[in-house]
Amino acid sequence: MASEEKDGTTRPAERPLLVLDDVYAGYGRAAMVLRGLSVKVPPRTVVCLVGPNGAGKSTVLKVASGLLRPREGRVVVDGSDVTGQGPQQMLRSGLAHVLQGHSVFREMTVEENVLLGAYTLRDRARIAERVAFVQELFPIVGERWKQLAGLLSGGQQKQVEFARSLMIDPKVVLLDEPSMGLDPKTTATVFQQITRMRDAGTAVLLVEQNARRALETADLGCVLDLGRVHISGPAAELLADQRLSELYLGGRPRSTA
Amino acid sequence: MDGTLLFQSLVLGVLLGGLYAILAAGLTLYFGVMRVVMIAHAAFVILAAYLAWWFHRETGLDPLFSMVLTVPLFFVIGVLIQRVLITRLRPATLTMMSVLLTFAIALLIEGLLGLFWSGTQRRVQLSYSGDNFEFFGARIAVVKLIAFGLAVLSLALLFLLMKKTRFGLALRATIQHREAAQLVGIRTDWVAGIGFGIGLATAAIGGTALSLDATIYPSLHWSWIGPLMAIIVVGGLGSIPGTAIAALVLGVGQSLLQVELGTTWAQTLFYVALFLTLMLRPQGFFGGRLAQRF
Amino acid sequence: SGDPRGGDEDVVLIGVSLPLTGDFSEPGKGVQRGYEAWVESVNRDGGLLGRRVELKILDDQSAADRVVQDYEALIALHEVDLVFGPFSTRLVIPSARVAEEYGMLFVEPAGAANEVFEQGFENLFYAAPAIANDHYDHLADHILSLPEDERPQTVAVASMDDPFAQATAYGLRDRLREGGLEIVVDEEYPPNTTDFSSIAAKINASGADMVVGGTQYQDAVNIIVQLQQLDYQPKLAAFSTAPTNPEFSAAIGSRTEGIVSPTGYTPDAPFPSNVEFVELYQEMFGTPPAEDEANAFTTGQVVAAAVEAVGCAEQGECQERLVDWLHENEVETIVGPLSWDGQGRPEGAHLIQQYVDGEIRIVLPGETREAEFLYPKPEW
Amino acid sequence: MPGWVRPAALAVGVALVLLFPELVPNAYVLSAGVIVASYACTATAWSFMGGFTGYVSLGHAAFFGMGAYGTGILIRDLSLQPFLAWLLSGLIVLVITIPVGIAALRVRGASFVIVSISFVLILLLVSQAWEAFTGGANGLNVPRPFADLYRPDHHRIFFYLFVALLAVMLLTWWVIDRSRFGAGLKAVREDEDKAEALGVPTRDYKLAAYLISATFTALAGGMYALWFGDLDPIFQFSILLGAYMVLMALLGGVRHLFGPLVGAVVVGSALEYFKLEFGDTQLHLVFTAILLGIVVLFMPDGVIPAAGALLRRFGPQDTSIREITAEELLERNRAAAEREGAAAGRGGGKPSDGSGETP
Amino acid sequence: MSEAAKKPATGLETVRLTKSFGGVRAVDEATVAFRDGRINALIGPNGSGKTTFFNCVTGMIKPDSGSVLLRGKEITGRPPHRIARGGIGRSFQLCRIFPRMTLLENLLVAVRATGLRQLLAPAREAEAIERARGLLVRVGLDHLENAEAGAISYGQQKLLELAGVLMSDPDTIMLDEPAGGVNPSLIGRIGSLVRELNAEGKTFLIVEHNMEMVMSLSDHVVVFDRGRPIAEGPPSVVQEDPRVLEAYLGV
Ligand SMILES: Nc1ncnc2c1ncn2[C@@H]1O[C@H](COP(=O)(O)OP(=O)(O)OP(=O)(O)O)[C@@H](O)[C@H]1O
Ligand SMILES: Nc1ncnc2c1ncn2[C@@H]1O[C@H](COP(=O)(O)OP(=O)(O)OP(=O)(O)O)[C@@H](O)[C@H]1O
Ligand SMILES: [Mg+2]
Ligand SMILES: [Mg+2]
Repeated sequence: MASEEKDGTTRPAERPLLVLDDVYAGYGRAAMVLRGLSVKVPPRTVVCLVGPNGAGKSTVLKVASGLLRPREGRVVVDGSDVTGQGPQQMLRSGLAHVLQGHSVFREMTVEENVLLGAYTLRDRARIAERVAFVQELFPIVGERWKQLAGLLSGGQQKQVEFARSLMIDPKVVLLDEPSMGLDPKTTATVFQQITRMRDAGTAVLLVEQNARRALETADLGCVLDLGRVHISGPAAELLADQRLSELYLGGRPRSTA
Repeated sequence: MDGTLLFQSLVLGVLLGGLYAILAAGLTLYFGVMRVVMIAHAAFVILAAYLAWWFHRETGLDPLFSMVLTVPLFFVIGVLIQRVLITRLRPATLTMMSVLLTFAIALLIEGLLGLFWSGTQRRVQLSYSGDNFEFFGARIAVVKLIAFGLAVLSLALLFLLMKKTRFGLALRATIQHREAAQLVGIRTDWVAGIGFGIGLATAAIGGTALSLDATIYPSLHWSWIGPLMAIIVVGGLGSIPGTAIAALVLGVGQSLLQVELGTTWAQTLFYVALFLTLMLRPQGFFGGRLAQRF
Repeated sequence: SGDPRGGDEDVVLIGVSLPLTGDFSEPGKGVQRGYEAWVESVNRDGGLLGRRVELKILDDQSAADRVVQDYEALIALHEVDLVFGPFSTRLVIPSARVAEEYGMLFVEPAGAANEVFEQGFENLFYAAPAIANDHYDHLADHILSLPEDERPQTVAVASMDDPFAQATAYGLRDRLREGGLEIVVDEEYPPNTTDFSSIAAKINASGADMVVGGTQYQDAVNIIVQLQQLDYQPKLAAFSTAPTNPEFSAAIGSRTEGIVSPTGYTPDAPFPSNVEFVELYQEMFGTPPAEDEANAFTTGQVVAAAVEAVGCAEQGECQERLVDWLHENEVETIVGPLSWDGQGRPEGAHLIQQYVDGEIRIVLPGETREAEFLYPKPEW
Repeated sequence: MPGWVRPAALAVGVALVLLFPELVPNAYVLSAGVIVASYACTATAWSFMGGFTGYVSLGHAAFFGMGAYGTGILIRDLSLQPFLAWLLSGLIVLVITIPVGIAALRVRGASFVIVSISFVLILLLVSQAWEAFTGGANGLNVPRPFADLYRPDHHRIFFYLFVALLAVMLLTWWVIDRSRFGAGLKAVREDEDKAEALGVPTRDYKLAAYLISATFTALAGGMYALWFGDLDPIFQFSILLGAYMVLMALLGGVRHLFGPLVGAVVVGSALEYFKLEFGDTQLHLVFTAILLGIVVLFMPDGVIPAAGALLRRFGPQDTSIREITAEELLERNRAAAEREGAAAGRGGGKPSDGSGETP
Repeated sequence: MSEAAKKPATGLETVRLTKSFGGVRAVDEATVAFRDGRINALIGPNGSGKTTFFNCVTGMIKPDSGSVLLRGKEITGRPPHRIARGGIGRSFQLCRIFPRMTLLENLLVAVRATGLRQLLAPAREAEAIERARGLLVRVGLDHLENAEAGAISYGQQKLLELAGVLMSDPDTIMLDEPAGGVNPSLIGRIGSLVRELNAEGKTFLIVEHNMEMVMSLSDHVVVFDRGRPIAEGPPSVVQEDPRVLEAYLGV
């Protein structure tokens, strides 16, 4: 796929921070989910993965963050081959992953949840600074600081999760449907943060079902189907493609009625 | 009941409660925090008591010194059990299957104890086993006081470890959402293993304390596991202070009831308390998390 | 494994199930040693009816369901010629039923409680001098013979909830109560009790002059230690079974002095077969035999007497003849001559032993005593 | 597998079971057969609760013991005909289980395990302490229903009685397993709250399963009492007995009709063998432990499913992902939509701008 | 009389429904009515009490005060299964399926049964299987019929849950974020499915943050904020309401 293009602001042909090369992966004895998948995420870029349910998007992120070992293929982070390493090593190589669905620590307080986001950090001042930042970004986090996270509403939990992932500054961020369950206002905040991270030099691999919105934010887009990248290209081009819209982005609003 | 007997029973109850507390502390750690129902905990306690007895018989040294060996040994065994066995269980059925798996471990320990040291009842023969001193008209046995002291000390350590260290945080996170914990950089397999090791280390301490003033035999653990389970439920699963308070209350209660009702009926106190707790306050009386939901 | 018969017709195979593990393993092993000593002695003398004797021992783990399966296996699977009884009243009743229903003679060394003899068994014989309720008869006689002001006035009783243990303690308790002593504590605890501090506290608080324990083994050790911890000093302390166990003095340490216990047996008894038995036992195991060992040996003697008299030892009709013979005859044993009533009760009494100068000695009744009865007992 | 295999296997199995008393070499093996049959009854009875609803009870020995003691006490105190006493005692346990079940089923998961363990421990204490009623530690003697039988004949009769009881249980199990009631119970096993939201009256269903399970266990216990004759608190109300039920059911596979039965045959014979061969040491405990450990770790669904999985390993791999792309799918759906055209038109005809009414 | 008959009947109604958790008033004296036969939407910012409202209505939580009425009949505080049998089906926001059953079995469980005869009737009856397969096709999961539900993707689980609710054939269908995590092309199909069922007479109550879906699908929208309704009306009206713009859409 194309890695060096578009958006005149970024310099071309920068070395990608995350590369998945011809990856095959699957769960247990079931059939392979990813079959020869390749993705590259350059720095200062948001790559958006879209595709039908069950296409393997989450699986891609799991392989990238080391939660799932690929059966074949390579995972490269910032130039070094990290295939088969576990999540802790991946995190050390500068890669963070926010899971799909709900992954707060339900029986721990919001405070503990957020501080666990900084588990690898030792610098107290920095942690305090970050805490202040996420509390401001998501007011609910500050308001419910001492409450058990599992008692928050669905969307509030997602906010805590996102806040948790903002505690560190990774080189590569994998986001699995960060906007799911969030109200429109908060969704906007989340997408702002994604842009901010991108602008700070982070490579973002974003999976979204809110595909229009995501592609509007993203630089590059990949359409995943049957465990392979089906089509990829600049996000704007994908958005413009009538047929793709119909297939994967739900057509135009009201057009199905 | 006259005053001295009442006070004597009270004193005995407090001392007994201390022992209950340390024996139950590990159990609440696995159960409340790690969601493993560790039926074999009492078996490990008895194993530790056997090792203390054996150590004393072989070396002639005070059985308390056996802890130098048993505490690290149990820690390692705990880590291994978690890393080799418990991790193999499916998360969906962890609670149920852990009951059966640890039941098997309990049987295994019982069987091996019987194999090596026979079913005979054993008792450490200490020169000071009958020593006692007066305390406001009651008598306190030296051995019981030592056991009580050990319990208090190790409970305090355990509490600090869980509440004040990063380890405690990491352990709880690991149990609640393993993948998410991995993704914030926690080495989940080691954390869970070490948590288990610590639980078993308390069994080593508790077992040694027990061995000072009790008779042991391989199947003894069955008579301990019931009361210990009741204590951790009443105290609130996962809550160490809760466990300590429940242990003291039930220990004193048992001690006092025994005078009026006799030992058999007095033992039902634990189960009555257990049922009442689950009916009225499933989260336990002294904090801790909801007992009924897993 | 492997069938020890191996088609060998020259062997008399005797089946036993014993609690080698579990709650009763301590006495169970004693019984095993007694049986082994008896086999050794019989074989040295040329066997039974000229055939060598072999034992087939199974472990019932002190469990009733096991003991039944064991006798079932011994009789139906291993096809033993004779069976001996197991240990403990609890186990004797179910196993006696198996033997009864297979028509086997059942001589047993341990089922001493009254219940055993009330089940209507016709093939059962208890091979010891007295049933449990009568164990303390000599002690009761002695206490009641003391002048009023020297007697203990108050008695504390604690007994394990076990037919045998209770029978011994309650036999004494009832006689003392009839004799006018006051029972100030009467406690009962289940066999799996581990914490005796409350019982001890209660006994201590009552300040009873005398403490009676209906005990097996470990419970006695525990009660005594707990009483010591409370600094309770009775004038008389009697515990069944435990003090006669060779491990007892090691467990209590130097503080056994004056503790009393009934026994059906003493190694020093003058009966001729006993002298031989003690010698043989010493040779085999290096220690003098205790009561359980002796009862087991007695069991062997009783069965041997019947077999030799009737002239057969196999399953089937022979067993009936053995039973009939025992009902009608007296047998000379290491505990003296034994005879039984219709239910298999022996008709005798136990001796009373006491730790005197660190040794357990017979102190009652007067004619057989090896030492003076220590009363009041020294502090422990 | 051809269609005739199942019925044929079943017929052979039934014939073997019925002929068993005639085939055994001696009365001991027959008595072991009675024990295994009683185990099969208890394990199957257990799986009505543990299998369907996933509520693992380690305390089913409580019902076994109550059934046994109930039978004995009814015969002793009311001089009832033994089998009448047996049925009545099953009924009494059923009644007692109603309040117990309502209380115990308020908690789930591990707490339920604890409650079940405590239930059996309480009954142990009560049966020991309430001497006047239960005979305490002296035990309780249950008179033989058939007087003066030679022991092997006694075993033979009871073998058939246990098998008949087992047949009733298996039939009940089969009916429930394929019913909507069974489906509701299985939903409880997976996610109780969700099941409730779908309209499954979870509490009533659980209670019903618990009652069936308890009553059958009690009937097995009562039968055992009539066969065995001597009851003792420590052995009737033991956790180990409850654990054996779980082990057997689990080993065979709780989701299969014959799972607990297979488990009981395997474990029951193994236990009997271990105890006979290694009974003089504690090795039999070690063997039991290892067996349990292997089952839990390597075949948590039991031998029957494990065997099935092994067979399937040689078959084709399962697929779970769609083998057509979204594009092809769209075409297919389009075609389908066109076919349904008219009907869809009626449905879609409703004004969707919602301007029709104001509240 | 005839006037009332013409108007769509008020189906689900709450009167001053209140539920607080500690200090948080999750639902605060909410008085709302949803008419039968409509597609109603319930929107509001995160934490505004929508899910709690659902839980109170379906009996999963006991409200502190106030009442829930279904066609005029009080159902407050009834156990969830009774409410479900009364014809209210719901899905969960944090999707709940039976993970160790196949997709088909998941649906078969949802068949309602009452009375002993029905209870003991076989669960895998041909008619039910037929219906279940039909639903699986409609949510695009037919190829996974025999897969274990725990092994399908997050979005697929949401679809399965939706199918399960439909399978139980309730009159009133309450969906908590049915579109969350679902592919946009499928959202369209779910929309037409909802409309179709609505035409057959089903009432819907949908909580959703996907504005496109809410606006295109619903007849009536209720907006929640801090546990109480702040606006309601047809989508086009609500969309313009300044309070809604302020509190929810954040523009
Ligand atoms: N734990 C698992 N075990 C077995 N198969 C799985 C597992 N998780 C996912 N799958 C299968 O892998 C495929 C891809 O799943 P994945 O979660 O990657 O999809 P996705 O693209 O993220 O879908 P969604 O948009 O619904 O989240 C699916 O077909 C699913 O059935
Ligand atoms: N069990 C509980 N204990 C304590 N507080 C709770 C509990 N459940 C919900 N809350 C609180 O009640 C409020 C409403 O939560 P609810 O889940 O109903 O919100 P919601 O409208 O569904 O939000 P979302 O759009 O994020 O799903 C929240 O502030 C939440 O923290
Ligand atoms: Mg996904
Ligand atoms: Mg919600």
